[in-house]
Amino acid sequence: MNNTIAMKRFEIVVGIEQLEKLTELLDRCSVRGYTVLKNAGGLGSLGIRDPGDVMMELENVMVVLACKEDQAQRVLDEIRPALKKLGGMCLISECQWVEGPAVSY
Amino acid sequence: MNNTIAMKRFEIVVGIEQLEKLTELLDRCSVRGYTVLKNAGGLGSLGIRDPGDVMMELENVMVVLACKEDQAQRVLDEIRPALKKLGGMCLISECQWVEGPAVSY
Amino acid sequence: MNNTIAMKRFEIVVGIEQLEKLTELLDRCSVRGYTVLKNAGGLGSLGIRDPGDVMMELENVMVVLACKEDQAQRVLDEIRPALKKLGGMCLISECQWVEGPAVSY
Amino acid sequence: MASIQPVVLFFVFGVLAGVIKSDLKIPEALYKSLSIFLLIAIGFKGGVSMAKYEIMEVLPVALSMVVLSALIPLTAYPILRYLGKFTQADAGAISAHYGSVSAVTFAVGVAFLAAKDEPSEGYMVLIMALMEIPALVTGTILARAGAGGEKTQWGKLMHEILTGTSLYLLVMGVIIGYYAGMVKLVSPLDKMFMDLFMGVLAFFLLEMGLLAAARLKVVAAKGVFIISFGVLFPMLMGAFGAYLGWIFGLSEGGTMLLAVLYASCSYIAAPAAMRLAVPDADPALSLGASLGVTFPFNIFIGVPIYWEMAHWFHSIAV
Amino acid sequence: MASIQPVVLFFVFGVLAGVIKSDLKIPEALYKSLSIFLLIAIGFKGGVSMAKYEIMEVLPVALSMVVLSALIPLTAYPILRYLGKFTQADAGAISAHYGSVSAVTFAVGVAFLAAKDEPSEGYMVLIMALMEIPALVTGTILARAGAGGEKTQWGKLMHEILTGTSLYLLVMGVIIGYYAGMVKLVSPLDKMFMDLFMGVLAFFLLEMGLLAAARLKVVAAKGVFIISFGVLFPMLMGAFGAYLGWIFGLSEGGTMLLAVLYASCSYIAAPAAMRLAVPDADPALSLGASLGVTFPFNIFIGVPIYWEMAHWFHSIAV
Amino acid sequence: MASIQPVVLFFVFGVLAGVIKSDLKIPEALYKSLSIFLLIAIGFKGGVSMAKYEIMEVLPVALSMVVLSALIPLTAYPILRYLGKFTQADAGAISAHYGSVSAVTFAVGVAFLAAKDEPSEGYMVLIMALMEIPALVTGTILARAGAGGEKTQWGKLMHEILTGTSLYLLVMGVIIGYYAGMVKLVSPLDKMFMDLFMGVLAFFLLEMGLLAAARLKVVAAKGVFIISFGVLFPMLMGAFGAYLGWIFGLSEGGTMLLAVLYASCSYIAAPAAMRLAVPDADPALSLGASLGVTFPFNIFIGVPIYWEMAHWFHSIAV
Ligand SMILES: Nc1ncnc2c1ncn2[C@@H]1O[C@H](COP(=O)(O)O)[C@@H](O)[C@H]1O
Ligand SMILES: Nc1ncnc2c1ncn2[C@@H]1O[C@H](COP(=O)(O)O)[C@@H](O)[C@H]1O
Ligand SMILES: Nc1ncnc2c1ncn2[C@@H]1O[C@H](COP(=O)(O)O)[C@@H](O)[C@H]1O
Ligand code: NA
Ligand code: NA
Ligand code: NA
Repeated sequence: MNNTIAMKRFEIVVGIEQLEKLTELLDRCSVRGYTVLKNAGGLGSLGIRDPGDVMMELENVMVVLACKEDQAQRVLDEIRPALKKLGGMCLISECQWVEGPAVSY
Repeated sequence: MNNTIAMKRFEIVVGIEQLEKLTELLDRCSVRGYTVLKNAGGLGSLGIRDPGDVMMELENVMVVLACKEDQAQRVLDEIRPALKKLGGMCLISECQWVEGPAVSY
Repeated sequence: MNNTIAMKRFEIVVGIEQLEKLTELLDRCSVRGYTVLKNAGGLGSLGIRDPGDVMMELENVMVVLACKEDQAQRVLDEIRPALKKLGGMCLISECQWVEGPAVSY
Repeated sequence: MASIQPVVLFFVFGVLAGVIKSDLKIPEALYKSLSIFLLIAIGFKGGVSMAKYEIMEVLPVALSMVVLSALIPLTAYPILRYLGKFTQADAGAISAHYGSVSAVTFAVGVAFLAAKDEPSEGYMVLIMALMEIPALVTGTILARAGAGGEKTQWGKLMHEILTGTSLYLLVMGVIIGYYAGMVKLVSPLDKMFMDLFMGVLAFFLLEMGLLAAARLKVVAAKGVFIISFGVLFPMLMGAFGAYLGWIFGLSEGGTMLLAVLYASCSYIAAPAAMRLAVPDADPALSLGASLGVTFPFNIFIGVPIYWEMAHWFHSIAV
Repeated sequence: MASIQPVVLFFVFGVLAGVIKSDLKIPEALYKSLSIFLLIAIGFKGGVSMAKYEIMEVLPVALSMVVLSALIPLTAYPILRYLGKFTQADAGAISAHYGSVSAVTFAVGVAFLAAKDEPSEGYMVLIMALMEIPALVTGTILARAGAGGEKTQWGKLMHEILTGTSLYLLVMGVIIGYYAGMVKLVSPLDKMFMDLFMGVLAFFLLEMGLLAAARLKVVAAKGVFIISFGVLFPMLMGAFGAYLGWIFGLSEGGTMLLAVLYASCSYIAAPAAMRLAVPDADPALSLGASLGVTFPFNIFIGVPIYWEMAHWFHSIAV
Repeated sequence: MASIQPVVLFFVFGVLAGVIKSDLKIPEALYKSLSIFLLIAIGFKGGVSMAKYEIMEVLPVALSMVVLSALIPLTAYPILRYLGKFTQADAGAISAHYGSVSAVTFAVGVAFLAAKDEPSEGYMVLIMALMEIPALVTGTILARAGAGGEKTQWGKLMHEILTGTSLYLLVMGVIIGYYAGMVKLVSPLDKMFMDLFMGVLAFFLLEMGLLAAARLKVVAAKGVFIISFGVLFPMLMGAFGAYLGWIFGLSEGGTMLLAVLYASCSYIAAPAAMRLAVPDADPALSLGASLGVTFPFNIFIGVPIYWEMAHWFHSIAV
């Protein structure tokens, strides 16, 4: 595809109580763009989390993040040890960034 | 990327009324982790679905799921025939799982 | 994987005030299916957007879209120039569409 | 001698906000909360005043009016199918909507009577709650009879109808109101369910206006027949309801409310049931007609007309 | 002489809706809004009536009853650990729930007294607000003492307990109510926080019914011991509370409310605190028992029994 | 002789909850619902009392005060631009905020007068609704005049201003209230829009406290000038408003309310409009000043001072 840049795409899911720590971590890696989807639920090693259950109040967030290869390595190096405390999941895949007016990666 | 495991990523979108059936199906495949995003809308063969339309009450969910190759084949075998009843969409792509403390795949 | 079709997956994030323009653009490309996730937040070139901040009222949407290669090129050709006005981000990646009963791509 | 009540102005401003594209938005959770409130409150009010009757005395009359309401979809169907040339599915689904009722239209009728200090029978609410059943069942049969495709899942459909939110909340309100009336403990609950009724209705009508504005646009594109139907059919059914009410010896207020029930059509319970029972019907059509055309017609023009009808019947004989 | 109040019927219909799988749903935002309202209103009411006392006179009595409430988890723990064979974490967490209180059960008790026109001490609300502290602290100690694993983050836990929503809103309500009572400006606020109290409670109980129905299913799978515990332990603690209330010279109404506080258990503040302090405890167990068993038991059977207990104690001596 | 009303204590507890990091959260849908309620209720109340005037008699006076309010941003701008050294965009945007009004501050002023049993002119509400127009237009001109970049889309901006939620709901409330007053059908609606006003305001102020606590932190980082501006400028404009009110022959209560309108600044309508019209202005600055500094200042210290100002002017001559 023309006019696109090869990039890495991170897809991170953590409990919402960890979101602040996660964004601080991304800030430290000088990440310049990410997207946050709150109100996520799911199943994981800690069991079911359902944000609709008013009694349990367990909510996940999904953070999607595209960045260049070198940046990606830095994020990976930071996030891998942190996952121990954060819990949750982190996937990495290949993607193409469509060049727009702004550079937020 | 180091310390990552090659995996398959499923991205399934169905009407929320089908979510229970879908998670039961995933349970049957012994899937140990997935993430659920409710309140999704979209366009498909059945027309527009918009969870914000209080009169129509049509809502989609997106389920994201990472698992190993062999597991993936099992999920695919189960989900393909079920899609006929569930409606909706299922995408599969490649991804790398960043190793963390817990194994929820 | 059997019974799957190779496709392109678009993942577009724009401010919610641009959603109508975006879906019109997709309609123009004769796209027959997409999924919309509202209530997204994030960081980008225009700073932080948090739909939970009742005072600022800034909300993103994520639109996920799977289509065949030729369709994808058309979408890309339309969306690249439009991004200038829409702002936001567009990623493209490879995926496999699991064949179901309906053809909404 | 004001014929327009302040509360319906909220509807006007809702429509206007839609028309001028104001960014006014009612949070979804508020809309749902208000509709839960209204259903309970309507039921509760009715239940409290039912506590004044011998229940066994009124039940036969009430049930007769419910059963007779099955005639509404049976009348609507041939008109829609043969005059309107709609598909069997659409004609059946629209019939189900018009056979069913709109609790908010009923509430506007009650408010109209209250402003006139006219009494009415409390058990009209029970009729309203139960009228959904024959309407939705008949409508489904009409939509599916002889048609191919998947078989109707009657078990699932009856469950949906009988446990659906609006029927459930109305009946619950009636029972609790009836009980509270019997044991004379209406008092602290009435501060909520009676005193605030009109204020909540105001908010709800504002949102209904926003929704109707959006619907009207869609239904206008469906042609002039459905719009005419949405105005004329309720008038016909209103007259029929008023006639029945008079025959059954209801008060003038009750007669008018029965006319309102027969004339009004559903936009909450019926869409949900039809989505399940007649998935091949176009919801934009039935919703557009009921919410975009008939609902505004009824609350502005219909309600005073049904009152005149009730008045007229009651003036012909004693 | 009705012993069942209309308001608790809302709970019954909530449970029923869950059982028959009605699609009735209370929006999350409404549930949260109602619970904020109830906590403020309960506090406010209590604060207003506290304004009639010399605060320094009642404080020692109130604080004694708070401190003594630490005996509740200390009694519950050995029963659960050695009779019920629960893990240390679970036994501690459940103890914390039962040592803590349920503001809604308290509200039903207040409504019961109101229907009987029985007075009670306003500062019972303050006791309720403060009882959370000894219960959650004691429960956590029981759950963690001697256990390995991560160390308890006491700082974080105390912050959670002391700034948790329910304690905060109750205390805030008490203070504002007390102030409003002192400066004689209760008037425009009472239209909201007093007049609407019962109506809001009705809505809330409807949702509680839905939630309890879901919980009961889960807890039933956990065996008969926890269900028996959920019924018998509150009775024991209710008797203890009634005894204490009588000893301390409370009015009959106040004695009954103290019994209710001792007997009731938490399903909002305690789960949040235990999630933090005892993450290895199973929340389905403690929530199931408190919300699925004890809460319904208390509002239907417990409250009248605690009233009889209070009555009985007050009848033995003057 | 209490000078602090109970209702503003809710604001204090909201701020406190933010400061001590309580997990108290007001659901977004509740916040939006309450603000819709308040705007309608404020309008409705004003409309009802406007029904007592000959509308044509008061219109010239009301419009004059609206037009004169354009002087507020014109005064603010040079101070911010040349003394405060803000960019043109920021200075213009902040001017727009301060020229506009805060409906909640107005409501606190009304409550203050109610507690003193002081009458005021009902059409002050209309002035409030309309004051947004000159403020936002003037502010935008100041922010954009001569500046390069994209051209201001005046059509879009005027649409946003004229159909914006707050202006729309206020005007709607005024019209419906006026109509209800004329046809003497205020009665069932007042149970909602008047009786509950103070209670709703209490909830709203609690949330405002939470929001202000978050904003104050941000604005504190922007330096001492903006904080001083947020305190001193409202005092200046309050004095100007009181002077005008006195000149135009308003009652003491009305004079004070005009002072409140001139002194208060917007945090709902203005941010939305400025986002559209002056996207290069920093919203953290204008929102921080108006919500974090001026709003709390006004409701605690400003309102009593504006009352004294009104009193002082009215005491100099008859
Ligand atoms: N590198 C990125 N990765 C993921 N999301 C991004 C990225 N850059 C921008 N976004 C999203 O796109 C939105 C708009 O970006 P912008 O127009 O650059 O402010 C942001 O609020 C993010 O949600
Ligand atoms: N294999 C997986 N695929 C998708 N999402 C997962 C997977 N494993 C865990 N998650 C998500 O990560 C959250 C936290 O996981 P855990 O900390 O293992 O409980 C879960 O609630 C899921 O939303
Ligand atoms: N090509 C597509 N790309 C992304 N999402 C799709 C696509 N096709 C269908 N969907 C999603 O799947 C839902 C159900 O599709 P359908 O059953 O075909 O109406 C739609 O509402 C969309 O949210
Ligand atoms: Na009807
Ligand atoms: Na207890
Ligand atoms: Na001002």
